Amino acid sequence: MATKTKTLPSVVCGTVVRSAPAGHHTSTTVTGHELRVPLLAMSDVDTILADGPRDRLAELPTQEIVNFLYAAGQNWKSSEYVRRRLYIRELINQLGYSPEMAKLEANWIAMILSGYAGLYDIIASELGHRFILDEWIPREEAQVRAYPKGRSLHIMPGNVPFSAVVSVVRALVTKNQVIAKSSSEDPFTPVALAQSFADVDADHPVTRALSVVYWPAGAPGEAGERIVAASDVICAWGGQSAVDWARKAARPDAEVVRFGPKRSLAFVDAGERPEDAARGLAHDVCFRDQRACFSSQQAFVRPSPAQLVPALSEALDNYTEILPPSAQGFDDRGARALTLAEARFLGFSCWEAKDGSWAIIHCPPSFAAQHPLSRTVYLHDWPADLDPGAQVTGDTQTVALFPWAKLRPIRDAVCRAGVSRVVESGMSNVFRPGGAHDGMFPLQRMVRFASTELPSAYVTKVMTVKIEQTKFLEQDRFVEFIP
Amino acid sequence: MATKTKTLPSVVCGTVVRSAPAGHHTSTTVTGHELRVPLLAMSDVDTILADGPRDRLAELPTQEIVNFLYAAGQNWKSSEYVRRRLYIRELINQLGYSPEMAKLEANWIAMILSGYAGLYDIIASELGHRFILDEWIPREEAQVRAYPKGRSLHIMPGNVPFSAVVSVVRALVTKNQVIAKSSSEDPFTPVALAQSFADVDADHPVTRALSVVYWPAGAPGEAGERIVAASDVICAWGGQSAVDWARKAARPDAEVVRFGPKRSLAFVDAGERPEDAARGLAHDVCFRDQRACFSSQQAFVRPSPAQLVPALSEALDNYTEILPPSAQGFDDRGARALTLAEARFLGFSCWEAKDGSWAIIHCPPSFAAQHPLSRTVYLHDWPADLDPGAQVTGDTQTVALFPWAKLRPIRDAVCRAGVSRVVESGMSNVFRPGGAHDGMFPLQRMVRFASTELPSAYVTKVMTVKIEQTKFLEQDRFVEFIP
Amino acid sequence: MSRATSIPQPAGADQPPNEAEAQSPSVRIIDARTAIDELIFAEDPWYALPLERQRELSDALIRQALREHLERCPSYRDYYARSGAAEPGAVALADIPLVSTRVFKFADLRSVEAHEVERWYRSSGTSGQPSRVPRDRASLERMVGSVHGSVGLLADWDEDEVAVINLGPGREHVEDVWFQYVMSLIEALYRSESRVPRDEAALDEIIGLAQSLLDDYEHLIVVGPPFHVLDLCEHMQRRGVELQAGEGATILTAGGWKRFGGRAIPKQEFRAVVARQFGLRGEGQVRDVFNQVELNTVLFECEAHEKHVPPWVHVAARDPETLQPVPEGEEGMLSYLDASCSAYPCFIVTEDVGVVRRGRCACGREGTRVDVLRRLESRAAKGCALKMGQIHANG
Amino acid sequence: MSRATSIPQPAGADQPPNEAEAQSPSVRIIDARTAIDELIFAEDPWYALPLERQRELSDALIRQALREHLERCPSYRDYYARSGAAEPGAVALADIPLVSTRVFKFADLRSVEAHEVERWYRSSGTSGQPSRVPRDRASLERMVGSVHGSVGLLADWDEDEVAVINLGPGREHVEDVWFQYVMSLIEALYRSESRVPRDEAALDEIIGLAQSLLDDYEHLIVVGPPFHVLDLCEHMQRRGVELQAGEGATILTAGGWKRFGGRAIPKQEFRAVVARQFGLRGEGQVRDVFNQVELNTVLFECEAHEKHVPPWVHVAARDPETLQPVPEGEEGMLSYLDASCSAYPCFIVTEDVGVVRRGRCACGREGTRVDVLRRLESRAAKGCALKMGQIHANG
Repeated sequence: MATKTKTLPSVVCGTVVRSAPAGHHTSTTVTGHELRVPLLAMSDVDTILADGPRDRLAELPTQEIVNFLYAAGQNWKSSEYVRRRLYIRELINQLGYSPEMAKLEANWIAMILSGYAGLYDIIASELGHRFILDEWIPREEAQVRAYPKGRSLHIMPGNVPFSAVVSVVRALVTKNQVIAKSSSEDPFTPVALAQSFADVDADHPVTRALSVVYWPAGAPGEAGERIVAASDVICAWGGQSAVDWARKAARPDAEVVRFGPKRSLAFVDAGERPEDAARGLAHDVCFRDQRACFSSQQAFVRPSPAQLVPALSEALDNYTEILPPSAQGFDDRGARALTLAEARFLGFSCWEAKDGSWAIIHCPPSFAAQHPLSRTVYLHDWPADLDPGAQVTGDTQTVALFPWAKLRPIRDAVCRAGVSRVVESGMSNVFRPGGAHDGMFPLQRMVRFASTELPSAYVTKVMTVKIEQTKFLEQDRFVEFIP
Repeated sequence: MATKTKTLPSVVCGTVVRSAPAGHHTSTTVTGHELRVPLLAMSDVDTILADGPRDRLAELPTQEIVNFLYAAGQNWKSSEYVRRRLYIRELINQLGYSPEMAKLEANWIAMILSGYAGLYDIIASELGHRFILDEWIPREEAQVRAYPKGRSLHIMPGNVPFSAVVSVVRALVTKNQVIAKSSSEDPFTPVALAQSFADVDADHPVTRALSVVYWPAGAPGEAGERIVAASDVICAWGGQSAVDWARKAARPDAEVVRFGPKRSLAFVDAGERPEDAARGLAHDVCFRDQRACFSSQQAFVRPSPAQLVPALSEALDNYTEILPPSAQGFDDRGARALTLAEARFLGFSCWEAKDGSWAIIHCPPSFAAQHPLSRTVYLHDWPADLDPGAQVTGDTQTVALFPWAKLRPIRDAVCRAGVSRVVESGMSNVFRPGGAHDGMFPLQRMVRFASTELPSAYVTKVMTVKIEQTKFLEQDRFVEFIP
Repeated sequence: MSRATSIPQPAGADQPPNEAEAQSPSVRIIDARTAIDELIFAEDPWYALPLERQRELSDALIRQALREHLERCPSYRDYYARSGAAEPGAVALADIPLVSTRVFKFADLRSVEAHEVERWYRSSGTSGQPSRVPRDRASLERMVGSVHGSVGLLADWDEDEVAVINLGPGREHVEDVWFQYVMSLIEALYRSESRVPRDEAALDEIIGLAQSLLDDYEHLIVVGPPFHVLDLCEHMQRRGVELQAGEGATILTAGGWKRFGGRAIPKQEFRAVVARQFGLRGEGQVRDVFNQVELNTVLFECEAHEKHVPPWVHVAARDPETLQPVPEGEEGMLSYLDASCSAYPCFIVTEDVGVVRRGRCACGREGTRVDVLRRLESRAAKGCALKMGQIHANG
Repeated sequence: MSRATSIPQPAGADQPPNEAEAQSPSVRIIDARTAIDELIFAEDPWYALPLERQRELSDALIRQALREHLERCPSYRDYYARSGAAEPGAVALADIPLVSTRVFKFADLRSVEAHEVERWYRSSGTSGQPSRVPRDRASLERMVGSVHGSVGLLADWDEDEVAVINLGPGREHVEDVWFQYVMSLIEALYRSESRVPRDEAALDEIIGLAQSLLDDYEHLIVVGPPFHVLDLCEHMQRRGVELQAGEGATILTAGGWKRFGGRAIPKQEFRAVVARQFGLRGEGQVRDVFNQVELNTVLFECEAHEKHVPPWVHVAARDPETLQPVPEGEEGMLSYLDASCSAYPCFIVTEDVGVVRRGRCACGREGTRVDVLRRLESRAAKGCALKMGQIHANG
């Protein structure tokens, strides 16, 4: 394979920086290209930690931020937009995405940036009111306002470009400066995002608030340590070591928002509409090739896995056509080959796509301890006496159900046992406004709430007189006001 | 001073334990008594970490917990209740409280336990709905439910008994098991609280969910480390070292809720109603002798501090009568004497109560870096060009204002600069439902949110068709749905 | 052959030898020696054989082993049947159905009766779930024999003039009984001292010990996991100590090449540091040995830093999709067919990626060599999708 | 008296001496010697004087100093006037208005012209805000003189036969120039080596150095902050080293008695550990000295572990509310009136709690002794109310 070298810039407060005074980090992509990203330099840190980029954003009304993101999103939506075209080309050439997957990724970026109504709804449902970042909002006997925490550092995911964008957007709509530490697996998305901001307005406070930097996982160096020490929030995505590192490295008073490794699974009753059941499951398996935490890896199937296999094979084949998988590296292919060898040795039934694009293994749930991802579905028997709650733990993120109406009652058992999200099978990738992410409402972690409490003249619900504490003490009447 | 020895029990899952297999920790109280508390023993840990105490509470409806707390609170309200009488006696004899302050403390405990309506309002305003811990609540395009995180460890404050109770109540209403690590400064409150639960029903899941243990600050030993490792939430109150220790010791995925050291101050325009201004300020100075983070330590005064002094002296004298200060130890007295000597050397005007119960110092704000607490008020000039925001930092918790109507606009400047709470002067101690605490809504930190997201048949706000992702891909129509 | 009777007891063994065997030690093996035992326990080293002879032996021994395991191991027999492979006499070695090493995490695989298993060896391996691998007396004896028969790849020392310092096991191998056992075999060849470099004091002591053994013996072997050796060298650097071993020492590494924190140690850099700190005459005195719990043979590095594979083991690098052998010199997933193992069908495909070479080595010997490059690391494992078996850092 | 000319330069001094003085070193002091200088620089030690004579000297010297500071220091003169104290000849020593040491955080206090200040000394002290204390040449010379005149409380060594190891300063004192200066004075008396025990290697080296100095010199003094000495002893314990110093060593501590993490070290336990690890003949060879940046005199411990106060310093323990002296033997806040300081009115009340005793000491000498017990620690500071000056751990 011919090796080409691609050198990416960093982005310092909205400005593309092609020099690399601290040198480059070099890695090899799945398509065999050499990829160079600049290492964070001290001079970058000086610029990033100046007050301006943080404070200018903090003073912007929320709607100006949302409008700006919308403008960027409208560009991303257009198939003529050069930044989108370059981005799609890089996902294909460098990261081995199929053209369909790369395009879908760009569309999802357009979707979140353009989704102004959804952003307002997320602000309102997570923080309590659409204008809470701009005004004092009455809440019971107080008025509440949300201020940005200040500086947010994002340890970026390498597996799901969309998540990288979500992380940045959450921080920006809460008016936090963003320092995106990109992953060597996908350094493209945050840079493309920053460049698309500059395309709208190079000096806009939102553009200036975004920096994209790099250091090798767990090794921030002196420059990175300054960034970490100056960060009021750290959003850490990725493997266990990445999220644990963030917690350890953070300032003791910094908020650390962890999106650590999770797995997801499905419960499927395919008795009545096997084609629909298969379509939903196939979608949740094929979308992002199971690299996302919400991707279904396993499915408990009624009436029997074997009966679902023909429809599922067809649905998976359909996805190979409408959303071809990305290039699989040596290691990913090897992991699946080993898994199939194991399954066959253990006597489990296996089905494979002719072109190797997917695999189905009918196995007991205990076998799920080895999962190679890459569109591999484990189907498990679902006997009548199985306790769904016993099949999940706090490590399980999304449980997908089919058919929805029939299986919705399962949610109580699985959520009590630790699951944070229950969806209809085929909808795993759609994070609806109002829903929680990994057990929390992340926007609540990005802000500092301040409150004004009503003065003494306002009586409480349980008292019919003004709160005159001195008089109560003088007259020894406090106890009267205890409900 | 004659020394008496008082030995406290620990409480293991609601049961009072008087044996101390791991020995006792001994300290001397401000009144010169020897105080012994049992050190946490391995056998206690085994009992505490069994599943029962945690899981029984998690399955209780919220209203049963609130009702139980109310029943305990009704006891606390009664001056005949023996536990209340013993508690008040210990605050007086051991911790040197004046009888009036001790009684007020007991009343506030009764207030929070009995405040069922307030508890529901706090749940509703912090988590989104009164029943969210019991049922699935629609929120935008999802349904949300809050589950307890599981086990909560509380590093208890030593300065404010009420805060200890607040910490426990917050954890219990969110259905979390509570392990209260008491402070050697006040080991009485958590034990008295636990005993008052047992008085209501010794086998109630709420009673069983509460344990009160002790280890020396920062030195949990092997037994304490097991508790720390098993804690899903740690609420840490107290000095900087206590809250930083909690963060460091906690499991990487545990939530650490920090109530670290903060200071509070007032802005007072005494031009029109100097007596009212003085009364409010005196209350915020005298309530808990400035030991609380919300206590006013300083006041910026208009038209001039000197003009306020007569009324303030009178108001402080009044508080010496209606709420006499607690006994001051050698060190507290020494700290004030040094401060006064410094102020006098620097030429600042000082006023002292004849009985030493309070002191007023007219000084520049820079002198606030030394504050001895103990009802000492620093009055500062408030020139027209003073920027209120420059007088506060993220370490400033509560800003009290007088008169409310006139000064409320100040809140924007101080909250932008880091203040988390603005109140009317004289109301610093009243935490109203709806208000934030140290920048967050603590109940949000005690729970794990799970969500059920609406199935594909429910259209979003920005689409008028069902979400059929497979069809969209087949027909390449995704981009149509981007707003 | 008398060496065969001197099997060291497995370190920390918790199962006593079977009583019958305690009465007549090793009787079965000594009496029932087969072609493979003649090769393993031969006075003349296998690596002196010409390439063609090694090939012939390999083919014959592995086919014989295949026949025996098909006979004795029902689960492998079933697997073989399901795979549609040709019968043992006709199957190409490349087509012998392979057992993934991860199967040892799920299933008990054995070709001997339960009472014939001397011990189940555990390895923490690459993921949380440990592997369990059985060994019978014959497999263990052959393991010992292979160490004796291959150690000559290192050098030809007089037993009495060599001292060994065994660094380890560290905490990462404390429960890894197999690793300890293999280390003990190397240690058992010579006078040896075991020291765990767990703190500064221990490191100081090891330096002192090394100095005095260099003075007292003609040759010193320091054997241990790479990161322990590196810890020792870094400690020497801090202390300003540089030994003057010259030709008098060999540093032998065994075990994982990743440090805590997950970064791999570049081997060449490692050899340079070690050679400098010990004052070696050349980096050829820094050698590595390879083994894994599922493999019954220890592979030794020659002076050209190539790991030579004895004829009773067939090694291949395989395509990650088809598991068919890749051309010589290309990277593939490493598989081993090890005829020395009687306890279970040691026809394994591993999570290691490496290269296989055949022909004449730079050291002058003819034969097959394997270069173990890295662990398979699925790209997916780096993302937020939990790949459960890979929560723990790779070794 | 020639000793007075040998003032060591303040460690890390960043101001050159005034040019005029560089030309004629120390001239002003030598010529203008007063009663106090005669006492400080006397050949016969002050601690040999009878109690009554010490009292007389004390009264006279302090009144004289008071008169001078009232004349030269306007801010103290104003304070004195505001306080309503009687005139200098009539005021009781107990009623001389005291300056809180914390004032040095807020105000520049001096009784000399700005150009006469040799240096402003900083101390990180007990809180974040540093104190700044001026010293003129006379004050510094007297400081040196007081060390020379008091070191005899430790023992009577021949200068040439003593070696010193100075442990420190550690990182907690790196910016504490005063502490370094005081340490350098002690060090300057004898042949000395400075070593910071910053890591294991440094500790090993110190052990080796101590051993060789014990061999080469009649007496070894190890001087350093208590926790550094303890670190050294704990390291010796881990290494299994016990020295055999016998009568040949004195361990001298100076500085805070709290370790990182805030716990106080019990002094008796400390002395026992040190005596055992160094193999001392008795715990009497473990001594402490006391000084703080605002005080111009170093207080040395006698063999009975009592800190003797020279007659030019008046020490009192005071009631925490009235600041009036408490009866002898009762705890109070410690105050000092130090006549040796010409740079600023050294009439100070501190944040230390202690006990003052007068009369005959168990060591046989007459005089005043002070026992510094602990820092004032306001109960309030432990709560969630931020007491700003106390964010940082107490020293």
